[in-house]
Amino acid sequence: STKGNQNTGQGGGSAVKTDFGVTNTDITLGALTDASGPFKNLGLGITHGSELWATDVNNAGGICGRQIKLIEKDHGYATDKAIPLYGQMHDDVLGMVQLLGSPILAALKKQITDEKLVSVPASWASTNLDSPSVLMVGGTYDIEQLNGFSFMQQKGFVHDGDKIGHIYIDSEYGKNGLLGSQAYAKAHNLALVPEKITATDTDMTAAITGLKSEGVKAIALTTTPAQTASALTQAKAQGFDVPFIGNNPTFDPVLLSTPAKDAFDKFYFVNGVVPFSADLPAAKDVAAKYSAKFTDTPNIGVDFGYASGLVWQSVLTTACNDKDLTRQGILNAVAKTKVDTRELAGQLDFSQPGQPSSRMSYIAQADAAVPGGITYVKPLFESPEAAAYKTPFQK
Amino acid sequence: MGAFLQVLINGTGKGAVFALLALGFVIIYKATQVVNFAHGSLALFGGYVVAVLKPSVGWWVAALSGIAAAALLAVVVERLLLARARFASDAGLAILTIGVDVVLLTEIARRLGTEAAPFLGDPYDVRPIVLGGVTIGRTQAVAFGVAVALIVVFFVAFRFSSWGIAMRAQSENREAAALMGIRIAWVRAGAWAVGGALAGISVLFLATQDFSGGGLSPATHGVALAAFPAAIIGGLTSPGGAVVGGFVVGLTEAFTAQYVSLDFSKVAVYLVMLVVLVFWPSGLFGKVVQSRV
Amino acid sequence: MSSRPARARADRVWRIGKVVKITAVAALIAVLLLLPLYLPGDWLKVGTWIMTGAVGAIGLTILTGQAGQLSLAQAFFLLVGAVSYSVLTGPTTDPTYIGLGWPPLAGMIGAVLISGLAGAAFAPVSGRLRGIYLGVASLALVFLGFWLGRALPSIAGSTSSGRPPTPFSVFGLSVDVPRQLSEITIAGVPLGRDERSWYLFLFLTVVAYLLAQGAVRGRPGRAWRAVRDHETAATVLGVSVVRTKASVFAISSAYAGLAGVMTAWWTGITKPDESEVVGTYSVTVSIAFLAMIVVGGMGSLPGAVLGAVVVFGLPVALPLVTQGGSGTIGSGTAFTPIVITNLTFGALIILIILFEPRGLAGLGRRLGLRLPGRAPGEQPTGRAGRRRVTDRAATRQA
Amino acid sequence: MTQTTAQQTRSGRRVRPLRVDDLTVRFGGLVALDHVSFTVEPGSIHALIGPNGAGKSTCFNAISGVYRIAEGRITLGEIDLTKTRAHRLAGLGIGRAFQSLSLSPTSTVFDNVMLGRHSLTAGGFLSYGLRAPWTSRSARRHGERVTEICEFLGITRYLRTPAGALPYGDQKRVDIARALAVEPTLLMLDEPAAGMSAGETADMARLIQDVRDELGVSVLLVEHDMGLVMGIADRVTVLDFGRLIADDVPAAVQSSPAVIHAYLGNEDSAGDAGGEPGREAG
Amino acid sequence: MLSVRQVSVRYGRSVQALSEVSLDVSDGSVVAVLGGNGAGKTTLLRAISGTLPLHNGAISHGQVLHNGVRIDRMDPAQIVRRRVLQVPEGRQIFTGMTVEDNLRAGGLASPARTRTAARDRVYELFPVLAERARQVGGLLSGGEQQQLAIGRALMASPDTLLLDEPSLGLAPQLVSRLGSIVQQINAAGTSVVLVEQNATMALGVAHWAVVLEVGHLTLEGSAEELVESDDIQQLYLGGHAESEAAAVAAATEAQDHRRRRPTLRAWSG
Ligand SMILES: Nc1ncnc2c1ncn2[C@@H]1O[C@H](COP(=O)(O)OP(=O)(O)OP(=O)(O)O)[C@@H](O)[C@H]1O
Ligand SMILES: Nc1ncnc2c1ncn2[C@@H]1O[C@H](COP(=O)(O)OP(=O)(O)OP(=O)(O)O)[C@@H](O)[C@H]1O
Ligand SMILES: [Mg+2]
Ligand SMILES: [Mg+2]
Repeated sequence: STKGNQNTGQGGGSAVKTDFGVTNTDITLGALTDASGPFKNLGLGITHGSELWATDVNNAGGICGRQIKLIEKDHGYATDKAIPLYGQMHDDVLGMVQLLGSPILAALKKQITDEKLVSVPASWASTNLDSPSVLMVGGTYDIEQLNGFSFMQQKGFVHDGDKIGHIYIDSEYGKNGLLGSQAYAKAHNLALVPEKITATDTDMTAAITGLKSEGVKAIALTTTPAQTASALTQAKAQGFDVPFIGNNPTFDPVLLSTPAKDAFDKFYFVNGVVPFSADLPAAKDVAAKYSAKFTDTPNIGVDFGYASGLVWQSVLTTACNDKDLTRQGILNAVAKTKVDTRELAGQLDFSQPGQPSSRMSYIAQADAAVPGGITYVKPLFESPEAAAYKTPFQK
Repeated sequence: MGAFLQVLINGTGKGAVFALLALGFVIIYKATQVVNFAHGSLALFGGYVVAVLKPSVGWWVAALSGIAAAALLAVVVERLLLARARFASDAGLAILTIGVDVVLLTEIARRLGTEAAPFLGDPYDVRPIVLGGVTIGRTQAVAFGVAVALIVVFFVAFRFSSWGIAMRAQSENREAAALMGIRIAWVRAGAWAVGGALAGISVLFLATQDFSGGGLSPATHGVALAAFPAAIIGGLTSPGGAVVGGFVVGLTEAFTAQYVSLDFSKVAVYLVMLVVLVFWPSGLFGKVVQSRV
Repeated sequence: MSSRPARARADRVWRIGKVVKITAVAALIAVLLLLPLYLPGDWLKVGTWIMTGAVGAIGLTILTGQAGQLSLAQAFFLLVGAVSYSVLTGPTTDPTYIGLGWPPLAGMIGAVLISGLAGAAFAPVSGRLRGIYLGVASLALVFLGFWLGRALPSIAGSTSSGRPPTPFSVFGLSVDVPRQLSEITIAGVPLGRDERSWYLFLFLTVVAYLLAQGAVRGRPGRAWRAVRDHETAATVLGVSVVRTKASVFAISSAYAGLAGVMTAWWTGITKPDESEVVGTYSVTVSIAFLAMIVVGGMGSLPGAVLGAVVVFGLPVALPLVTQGGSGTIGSGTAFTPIVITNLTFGALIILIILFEPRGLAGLGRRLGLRLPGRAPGEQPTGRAGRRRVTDRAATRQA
Repeated sequence: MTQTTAQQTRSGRRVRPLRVDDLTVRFGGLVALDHVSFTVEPGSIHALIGPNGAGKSTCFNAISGVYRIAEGRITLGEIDLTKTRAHRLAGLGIGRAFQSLSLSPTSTVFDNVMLGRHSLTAGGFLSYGLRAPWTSRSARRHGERVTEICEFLGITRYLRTPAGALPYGDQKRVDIARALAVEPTLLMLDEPAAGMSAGETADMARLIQDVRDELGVSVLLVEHDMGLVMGIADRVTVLDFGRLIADDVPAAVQSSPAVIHAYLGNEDSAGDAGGEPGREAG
Repeated sequence: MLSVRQVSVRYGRSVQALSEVSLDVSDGSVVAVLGGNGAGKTTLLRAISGTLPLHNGAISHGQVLHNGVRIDRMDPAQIVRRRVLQVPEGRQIFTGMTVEDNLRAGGLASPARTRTAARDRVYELFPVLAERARQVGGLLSGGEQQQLAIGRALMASPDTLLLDEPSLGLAPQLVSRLGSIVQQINAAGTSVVLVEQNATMALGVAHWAVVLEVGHLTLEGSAEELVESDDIQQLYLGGHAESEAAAVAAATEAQDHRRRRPTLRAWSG
């Protein structure tokens, strides 16, 4: 049999302890992404962002004397394809800079936990904070919604006792956003009207018609960009003039080149990770590097991918200082890591198990007139509601 | 009351597009007994051609080219693949269309890349007509008009030409039809051309902000799935039934979304279909297959 | 009239064929038993996924190929199986998910029974409808399942993270053991999760296959084919058409239920889909099962397995081949491995139907493996044709 | 229709008279059978003849429970067939071959005939799936009988051939074998000689007589070949437009003016054809 | 004038169903084709009507000419437009369509103005079809279906009519009516090729007759000649039997290649 001898990969003579995915010259990280399925825009963005980071790091001499190598695999957002692909790569990588797809993360969560394979999920649901192997970069959707509503109330769009609506996808993403609006509604005695949709629904007519007849004062969105556009145009068409607050993934600047472009005036979105097009120095730096190298239409994933790289960089550096680049060493390092991702995702703190690494968000508005299509209406902030909020796995 | 009317209008508008899809589906089925799983891809292909041509030749030429392209592709699929799979069963041919569907969907999705999804309804999209308290998406209104016009055309064609008879005859018994002088290849290819053209027309409404909130994307393909229950509710062999089925689906979806829950609306469509089938096992207007010994 | 020697010769050929076949089957089983000692984990995963598909396809080929009843509900019963298993074996202490704490073996059998019963409950529809109407009617179940799964998170696992199904174990022997910790080894190869799953899945698939084979060759199989080919004749010969249709639907559902339990083990999670079109229990999966049995050859049990190899195996195996190295992902319009996989898959389906309309089982026979004991009622290789290009026999039936 | 004693087949199944009593079948406005009555005496060969569309096959369908009847009663001995579910009739000893072929074309001849044993055997998915020992015993026993029946019909060489690949005449034989496999006390044959040449028709006549003689069962027969009918039938019932116009021994029926007018045709009308009368005039 | 010249036909790669068969059907004549099961009668008609490809068959040698034009390369629709019409074996009516629509389908290839007249004529020949005009074809009795099949072909006002076993399943009276109908059709100027098992009827109406045996043309001659021939008498006409018993005996003798039937004992349970 060929399978008798086990991989015990000792990293050779250096003083640093290693097990998987690390040699004397390389540190290999994996990316399990969607480059061909429904989330290929996001997947490609993140992957390319991480690649930019890896290039930057390697040009600067690598980490711990080693170059960063990425193994990227495309699963097309299919769990059945992702599972063997994970099986193919898991012995070759130290951890993952990207694990995209909530059904896939759900299926692999037990394995990455068992195998101590630290991975950055490409989604921000606080319900995944139960595993120490899940390295959540940035604020979670529930936090975003809390900050978002706080902003709305500040602006006077919503008052205590009002009725509000929330259109959310019935998924990890949507449900986590809903946790936030529910918490906010509870704190401020708002009546919340949830409208559950599925990820592939694109027509929000019925949802808007429904919320209009309920007479809500503001609508939260935890949807896809196309769904956002549909909701906004429908509301406009039906003369239903309320403000919208959307989670980070609800917006994509390409929407501004669609017929929906005129419907964005009352739309605000909250993000923990800065959008690609943001007019902020760090974001512009990434954007410039991206445009020089890639042709795909960029999106928020690029900055997130880069930020995830920065987080790994900090973790690896800590682990290197501890002379332990094993998986356990990485886990130990994560628990000590605080990173400044500059404006990409603000200050991140991974030392609190079960808690998001940040509770801060930006508020932005779509604006076709400015470069990047976005104006920031509120810089990074942490609302009192978000600060007080207890995430599902918070001890 | 305002909401009710609005829902009625939303449902009717959607129904018109489903009706167009289902009509093409049924015509293909009626003529060739093939359950065309690639119907959504035909639509997507037509839409892709429109999206590619629109910037250079304008909407009208692009739209016509898209319809023609979808029709042509349908004919190619029929002539090049289905007609050659002479010994395949009906189920085999249906599966063959799945193969076609996978190839088309994959390739078009690849070509669409990461660009913004192209929108196809320029002359009517996002220009609602507001009447009193209700908003009528212009897309819906145009789709409704087109659907009604086409339905009349087909009704006349079936009624007053031999096309319908030839279609049925050759789908039932190819040899006997050949012995009646029916040009089987023409009839079959013709039916596919019509089905493809209808798919090409419907995508002009599917890939709009008004109808689906999105431009042309692989999701458009998924929306076309509604042609299934629509065609079955009406009865697979009845073009008129397909139209009725389309409206039933559109209205059921709209009303359950409003008065039960949005989430439940798709299930509701299928539950309505089940109820119809329990009472009319071949759909509302489908021919009951009788046999004797 | 065939002479006596001729018949004796035919019998001899038949007997030789049987010996050849038994040898081939024995060799195949030996190979399947030894494979885990050589194949890496990811490929074992491909194998167990194929077996999962095969179990569901065997059920469907009985229903559709043997009894002539089209069903697109296989994905729904997959869901029923997976969820039932998770509930039956789930811990009783979990506050979020309902669990009954049964042992896995009992849970598996229970899940199969529940799926079968759910199929039986569809009798008012499955007994009345036929053909494509039944096909689309059964599609309603997939939508119903999609909705129910999300409406009942405490049972089906929520859409946000799902519920982990209890790994299989019996007599204290668990499947869920990491390779590193495995105390059982064969020829120096420790049997970890993947290897153990392989043997478990193989066992279940073989049992499912043999059960189906016995039934197909025996009295139930004859009744199914009679109902498929001629309902009136079947009735006159003593077969209750309605009962046969309903029961075969239930049997096929039970098979899908088992495949569902296997799916839960394989994916390691029970979680409702995010979309009715793509996902583990979606319309696409139902259609995939249909594709399996057609590609394999309607009604043929080996065909169902071969179909699973193509339809379930190919799409998960190809990415392993094409993404073996440490390559990077291209641009949005690149021919990524998944794009290539999908194109290959689609083209292969087209080619199989074009050139081997009676499915892969027919191809096997054409290659000279014309062996006895093929499932009765499969399309023979003769000049059977499309229904409407009636052959001599059929023309008289009009 | 006087003496209706039941007799015994050698297998012990009682051969009972089949009484069709005042049978009416309608299809919408069409009266396909109009108050028809006749009795098939045990062990007799009883022919049912009449012009095309007279209702012969409809009568068969009514007896075998395929059509719902509007009025009347059909009894086999004491059993009221009209109150029995169609699929139970085979178990009561009614075997039927069809006018149009209705075999499973892709199943082997053996399998097709074995289907006839359905009501004589038991066991479902689990017992066969698990290969319970008794199932293989039963399969062997009934398989032997099927082979016997096929030998009798001269189709043994096809046992492992798909039925659809057989010549028409042989398919008809398989159909009859399947009906015999039910171990019927009443064998119903709908146009068994259609499409057969004179020689084959004669062979079929012998076969029907042999079945009756060797098994002692009753045979109810629909046939347009008058040579065959008049040669072997003990009694002939004639239908025309759903009504019974004659019910008598062959010789009497053959000379009945009503029957000649409605069905047989006479020298004159045949003369129109410019040729000899059909071979059926024998 | 239809002429079949040395035509050989194969099905698939292996089955040779006709070998060098020649046959002339002169205008206005009735030609009977006799032969046992599987002799190739149907195949001959398919070779003329161009439907062989639908059965995976092909003319491997020889030509078929209609009025001097080669039709063996044409597709069925073109041949029908030359008004050469075949009534296929086993009726093959459109079972899901009404009687009326079946007839309409039959008239598709002919000019619209002639259709009503043609239909009236069909109804006149087969009154039962008029009665059942709205009934679905599949629900007709066997004999009614046969009438519909013939009527459907007549809708195209054929120049040459190819009938494949039209008497199958017809009642005796109708068989003789069929004979006279064939003669009527013929009298109106249509040539007829009549494939029949019922040799009595066929020879009664035919001018010329041929016998096919396993793909070879073995006998031909005028109908009168063939009626007198001994072979024909024995194999196809059942001999000059005085009584039915004798007919049975004679036929059994003619079929002496059939083995003795074993006795079927009653089943002992
Ligand atoms: N299921 C049905 N629905 C409507 N009409 C029917 C049905 N079955 C039979 N008929 C009609 O009833 C009449 C009797 O038909 P049946 O089949 O009994 O005739 P038959 O005597 O067997 O004739 P043949 O000798 O031609 O087979 C026919 O006119 C036929 O059209
Ligand atoms: N589609 C086919 N494929 C292969 N062989 C065929 C096919 N059709 C007919 N044959 C074979 O060709 C030969 C001639 O058949 P054909 O149908 O012409 O006979 P026939 O004289 O019409 O017989 P019948 O009286 O039974 O109708 C037979 O041996 C038959 O088995
Ligand atoms: Mg009849
Ligand atoms: Mg023939």
